[in-house]
Amino acid sequence: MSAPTNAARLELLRWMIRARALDERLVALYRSGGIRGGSVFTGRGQEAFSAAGAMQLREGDVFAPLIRDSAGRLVRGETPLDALRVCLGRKTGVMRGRDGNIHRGTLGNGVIPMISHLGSTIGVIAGLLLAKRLRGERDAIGLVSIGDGGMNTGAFHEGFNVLAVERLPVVLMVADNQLSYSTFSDRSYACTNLVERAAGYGVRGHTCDGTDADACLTTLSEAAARVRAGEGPQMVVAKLLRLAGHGEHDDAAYVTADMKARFGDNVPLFEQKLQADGVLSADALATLWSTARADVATALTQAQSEPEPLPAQEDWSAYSVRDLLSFKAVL
Amino acid sequence: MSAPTNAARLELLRWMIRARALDERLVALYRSGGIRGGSVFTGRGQEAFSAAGAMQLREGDVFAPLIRDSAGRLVRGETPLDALRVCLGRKTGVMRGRDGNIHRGTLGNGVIPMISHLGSTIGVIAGLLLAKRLRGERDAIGLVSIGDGGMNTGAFHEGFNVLAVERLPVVLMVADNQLSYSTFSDRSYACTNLVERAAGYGVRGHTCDGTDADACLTTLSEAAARVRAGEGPQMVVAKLLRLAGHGEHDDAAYVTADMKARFGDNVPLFEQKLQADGVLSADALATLWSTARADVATALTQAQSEPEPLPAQEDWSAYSVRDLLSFKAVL
Amino acid sequence: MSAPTDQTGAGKPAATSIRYVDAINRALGDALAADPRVFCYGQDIGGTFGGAFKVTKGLVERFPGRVLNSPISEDAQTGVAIGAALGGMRPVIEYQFADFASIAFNQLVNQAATYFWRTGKSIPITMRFPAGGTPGGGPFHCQMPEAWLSHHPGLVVVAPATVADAYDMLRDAIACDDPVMFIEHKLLYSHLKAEFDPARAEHLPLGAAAVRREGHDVTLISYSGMVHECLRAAEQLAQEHGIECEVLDLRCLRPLDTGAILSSVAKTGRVLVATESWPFGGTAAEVLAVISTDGFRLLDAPPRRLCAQDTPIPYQVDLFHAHHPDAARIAAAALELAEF
Amino acid sequence: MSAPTDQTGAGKPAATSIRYVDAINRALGDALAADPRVFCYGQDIGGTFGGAFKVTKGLVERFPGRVLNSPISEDAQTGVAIGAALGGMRPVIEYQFADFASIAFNQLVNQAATYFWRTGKSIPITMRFPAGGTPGGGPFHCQMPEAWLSHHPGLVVVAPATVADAYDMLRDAIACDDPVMFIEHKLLYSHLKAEFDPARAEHLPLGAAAVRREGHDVTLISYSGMVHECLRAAEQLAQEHGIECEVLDLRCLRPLDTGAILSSVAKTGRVLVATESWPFGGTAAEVLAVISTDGFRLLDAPPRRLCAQDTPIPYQVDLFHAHHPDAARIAAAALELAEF
Ligand SMILES: Cc1ncc(C[n+]2csc(CCOP(=O)(O)OP(=O)(O)O)c2C)c(N)n1
Ligand SMILES: Cc1ncc(C[n+]2csc(CCOP(=O)(O)OP(=O)(O)O)c2C)c(N)n1
Ligand SMILES: [Mg+2]
Ligand SMILES: [Mg+2]
Repeated sequence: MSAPTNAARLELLRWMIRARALDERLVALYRSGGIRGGSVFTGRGQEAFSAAGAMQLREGDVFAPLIRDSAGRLVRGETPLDALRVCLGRKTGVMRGRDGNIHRGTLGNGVIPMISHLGSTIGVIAGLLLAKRLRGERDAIGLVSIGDGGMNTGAFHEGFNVLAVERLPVVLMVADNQLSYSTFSDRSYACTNLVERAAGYGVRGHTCDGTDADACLTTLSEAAARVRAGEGPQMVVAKLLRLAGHGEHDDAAYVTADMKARFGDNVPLFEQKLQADGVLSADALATLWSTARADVATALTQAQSEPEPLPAQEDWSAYSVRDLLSFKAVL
Repeated sequence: MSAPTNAARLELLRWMIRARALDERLVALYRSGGIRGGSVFTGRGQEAFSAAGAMQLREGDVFAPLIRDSAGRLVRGETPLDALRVCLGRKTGVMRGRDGNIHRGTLGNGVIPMISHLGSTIGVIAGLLLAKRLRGERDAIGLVSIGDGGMNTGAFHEGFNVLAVERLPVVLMVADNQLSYSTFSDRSYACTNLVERAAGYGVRGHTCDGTDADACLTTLSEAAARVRAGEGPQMVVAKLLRLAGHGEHDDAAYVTADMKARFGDNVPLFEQKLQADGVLSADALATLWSTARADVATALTQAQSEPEPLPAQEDWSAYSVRDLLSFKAVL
Repeated sequence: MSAPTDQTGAGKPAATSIRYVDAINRALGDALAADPRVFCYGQDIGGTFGGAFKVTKGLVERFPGRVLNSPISEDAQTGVAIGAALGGMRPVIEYQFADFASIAFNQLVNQAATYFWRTGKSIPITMRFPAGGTPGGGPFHCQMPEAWLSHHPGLVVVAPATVADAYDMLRDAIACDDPVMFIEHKLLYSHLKAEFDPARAEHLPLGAAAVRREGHDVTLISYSGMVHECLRAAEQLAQEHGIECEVLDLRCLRPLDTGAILSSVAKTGRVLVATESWPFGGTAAEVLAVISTDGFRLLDAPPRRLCAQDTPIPYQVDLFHAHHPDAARIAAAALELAEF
Repeated sequence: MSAPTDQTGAGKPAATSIRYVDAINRALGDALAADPRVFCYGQDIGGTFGGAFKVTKGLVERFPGRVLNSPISEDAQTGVAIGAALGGMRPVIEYQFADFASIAFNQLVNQAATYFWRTGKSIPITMRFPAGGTPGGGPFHCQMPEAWLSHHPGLVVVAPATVADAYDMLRDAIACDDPVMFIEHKLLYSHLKAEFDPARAEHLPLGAAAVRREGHDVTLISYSGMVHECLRAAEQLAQEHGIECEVLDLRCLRPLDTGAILSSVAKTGRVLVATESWPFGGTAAEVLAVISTDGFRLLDAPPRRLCAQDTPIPYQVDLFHAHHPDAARIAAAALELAEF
């Protein structure tokens, strides 16, 4: 495991700040009534792990993010405008108002848009990577997220086992943020660390401190390198804390003082570390923040100026083939 | 781990022989057209492991058997007559002709009748054991079977995780018989031995040679003792071979010569060992077989003389409360 | 649907006004207090949090050890319920959203539903489904599950539309020896309020439909949240057109109270079934099948159904509202029927 | 149901006689040969064994690496299909029995079915369901899955009843850009034989129903195995009572060919829907809902349905046969209708 370059560290911080700026704007929007219906879900506290994972990907790779991956999504090429359009239900958004918030994503960015049912994207990324293998696209790898709660779904188990049996090139990122909504880990699993599940699938496990951005970068780059070297699926478990409610409707009063004391906020921690290392000046840091916030502000103005879908113009059909009465295979 | 007593060994052999005799009669019946519709499923090759597991149970304990547990079912108190009535679809059988073959069972014997969907009994035994805990019945333990194939179902994962999280008193018996129907293990899982899955659930794992009856007895009695001592769920993985088709409709042509060479038949192996140890005479062995076969023959004659259900007399209702139009809680 | 007010007249002035969610909470508390066999198991219900919709708020404090958190494992939650019932308990399971109970489909329709018929042992479990659309919920937090719970034989499916029913039917469900699927409408949780007198007179049996408004021109059949839209539509038609609709709240969806359905159709000869669920093979289709086979000669006009658009449920709020029937659309369809 | 013989007249003398299972096997082989995007994934299909019903026999030898064994993981099998479709492939998945596809319910109705509407990307997957009752199969090896596959919008559901349809509709399904649920009747696999001419003339489009026998007295509507019972019943009624039934094979269950249904009802005015599935909210209920809402004035008698008993499917053979309609019961019901 080689230490990350300062360039990579600065890039990571930039993504973390951009994600935090976007999330904070979404929260403010929600609180001021700027989101019609629904809630807002953010990745605060998990930026380093999410972004460091996505930074391992190249063009042609695929990412199956979950709720807390606002940072990883940005790394993959989603812009704040893309995100805001979806959260605001804009017709111009990639989901056209049909789906919202964290369900956003497009294969154009190499992102598989999630459905809500946790665990069910794991089998999907297995199929996508299998397709690439069958088509002879040997270079692509996959990255897929799961939480400490989602690890206990049947869908996760079936899907991850298929990834392992097929030895597909994938990094599984397990963000163990101590909480499954309000449920503490001891009601979700009985092992000491979820990485103990790796061996049972026949895959290699890695752990890192999810509040330490350097550790995330180092561990995830090793895992991705092993995948690219043909070693098959790798599981990386990070311990960290969700620094927010499950969604903004949730005040997270159940989070104990002890939990909060045990986990720092990855963003200021990394800022301080980079400054202490002399890699980042106070000015440069301020610019990172102001640029990120300005970009989000511009994107928000733009998104808000764009139209919402009109029910009367909506195409109410769930099928792409409209007329099966005239459909036949061309043989 | 203390060596099993000769009394226990002889008892185990007796159950193994009784199970084999029953299964062989069922096969003969199937081949001669004596089973109307459907197939016949046996536990040949797996008698030692199944019976040794069930021998650990006491009155009040519960067993959730699967396809290959003909031996364990007998140990729990099912008679050959009980089994034959169900396989022959008799009205007198515990399933009254409504369900058949391996789906048989009654809580009266402390047996949970399985549905076909593999893995789905694991959650059920968790609930049953939780009920006993909530009711203050602290002594009862559970025993539950799964195969190398069924281990990869989502239902297994969710159910076993609940057993582990609740630290319920249960022994999981994993019969890794190299085959999931026709599918070899390398297409079912990618770890070396399924026992590697134990740690991920936070439970203790044990392994044994499933063709060695003594090893089965020793290992399962240790596992059960640990459960009774309050150590929570134990996982016991046995390696063995299904010595039959999946069901009798299956000629199992896919089983390789190499696989057959690697695994002996637990019944003659144990017979020889007990004879070599001077615990069992040739006469006593012959009597075990003749008694077992005679019991099965008597049971078969009895079952065949009994009526099948009559459609016109069938009670075609899936509900126990017949009239919801007059149903109210008595508060 | 917009926020409903209770027009069902179930409340009495003397009683205190409580919300639909409070009625469920109270029914759970009373059942836990009355019967040691009752316990609750579900995601996020076992801590101070009280569940995603706070339905179980305060119960863990009153009944420690009997309100338990489960992992995100809907299949196992259901297996646990079945096993606990076999062990003599009366479990009440909360799925966090009805949409996620899709994971439990197999355990529900193949294990819970078949158990009694196969073995003669009944399975007294109550499964709670927070269901139905709320603005911004999107495709996976707004669904109604009754169609896929009702096809396989063996499950009782109920869907209370009023505060009193939320209480009474949950107590009935827990007392029932068969598996009861209890569908709670999320929009009603805090928006529906009514006076509730715990010492009130007799309530309807679990399987009975209720006439919420009498009328002789058109029968409007619905359940759950949509009952309130039908009541609004009926009021509007009475005011504006002098058309008197009979509003039938099915309450119990499996089995259906076919007697009540056919009686009302006999009276009006015209029927519209309104649901917020998808049309294909939904409860509305089953009701129409019953009416057309058993009530054909009672009909003066073709029966109709008004269901959701045949797509997933949209996130964006205007699309969401356009996705399912509302009072205005129900009134328009009923007017056509009345004038047929 | 007893073993059917093909009375649909789909075969021509010059062609060779093959079984329903052979037609499916041939369609798979031809699709694999024609399109490199096609591959098969399912339990026990990737070895010499050829699958529980030998439907894929010989394919792995001809197409190594493109016919793959999966673990016992119906949820993941379905996820794999969806992902592979996103990756540009046209996967064909075998569930070992339709009954076990209950495990895949969520992936099917919430992931596969919603994908196109949510994202604009269509999901060309073909899911094969060996379905329907065979004597001794019992509660978990005999089910028909069409009801719970059809309610949520987004899945195409088809159920071929003839040898030619088994071939043609599978080729169509694989070519279709939407997820197609392909229901194969296990009793037809080896019992149904017909002459099959690969170079025969045009076949019906995927979504069209087929009139299998013309008649003007009563319309018998069915699909899959039950079509053959209807044909027998029609023959019997013609011979014994001079009553001419029109037998309509729906072929495609979602969407329904409502035009064909209503045309036939317009001709006869009397209709019986026969299925081996449960009644509640089943395809028969939907067909009756369509007829009663859109074809009310075409009817001369109340429409009827004849479905399975409302219990799990029994193991014992006599109970099994009594559980679902057969030609005799269909004929009796049709006779009542004709004499109404
Ligand atoms: C199958 C399923 N059941 C329930 C839910 C509701 N739900 C949404 S997020 C969540 C908690 C998730 O916890 P975890 O997987 O640890 O992810 P985190 O939110 O902590 O990032 C739950 C229960 C769901 N999305 N899917
Ligand atoms: C969920 C589910 N899918 C498919 C099947 C069909 N099936 C019955 S037995 C079997 C193989 C089981 O293998 P394993 O679990 O190893 O048990 P064994 O038969 O070897 O004892 C399969 C695939 C099933 N019963 N349940
Ligand atoms: Mg978490
Ligand atoms: Mg096996």
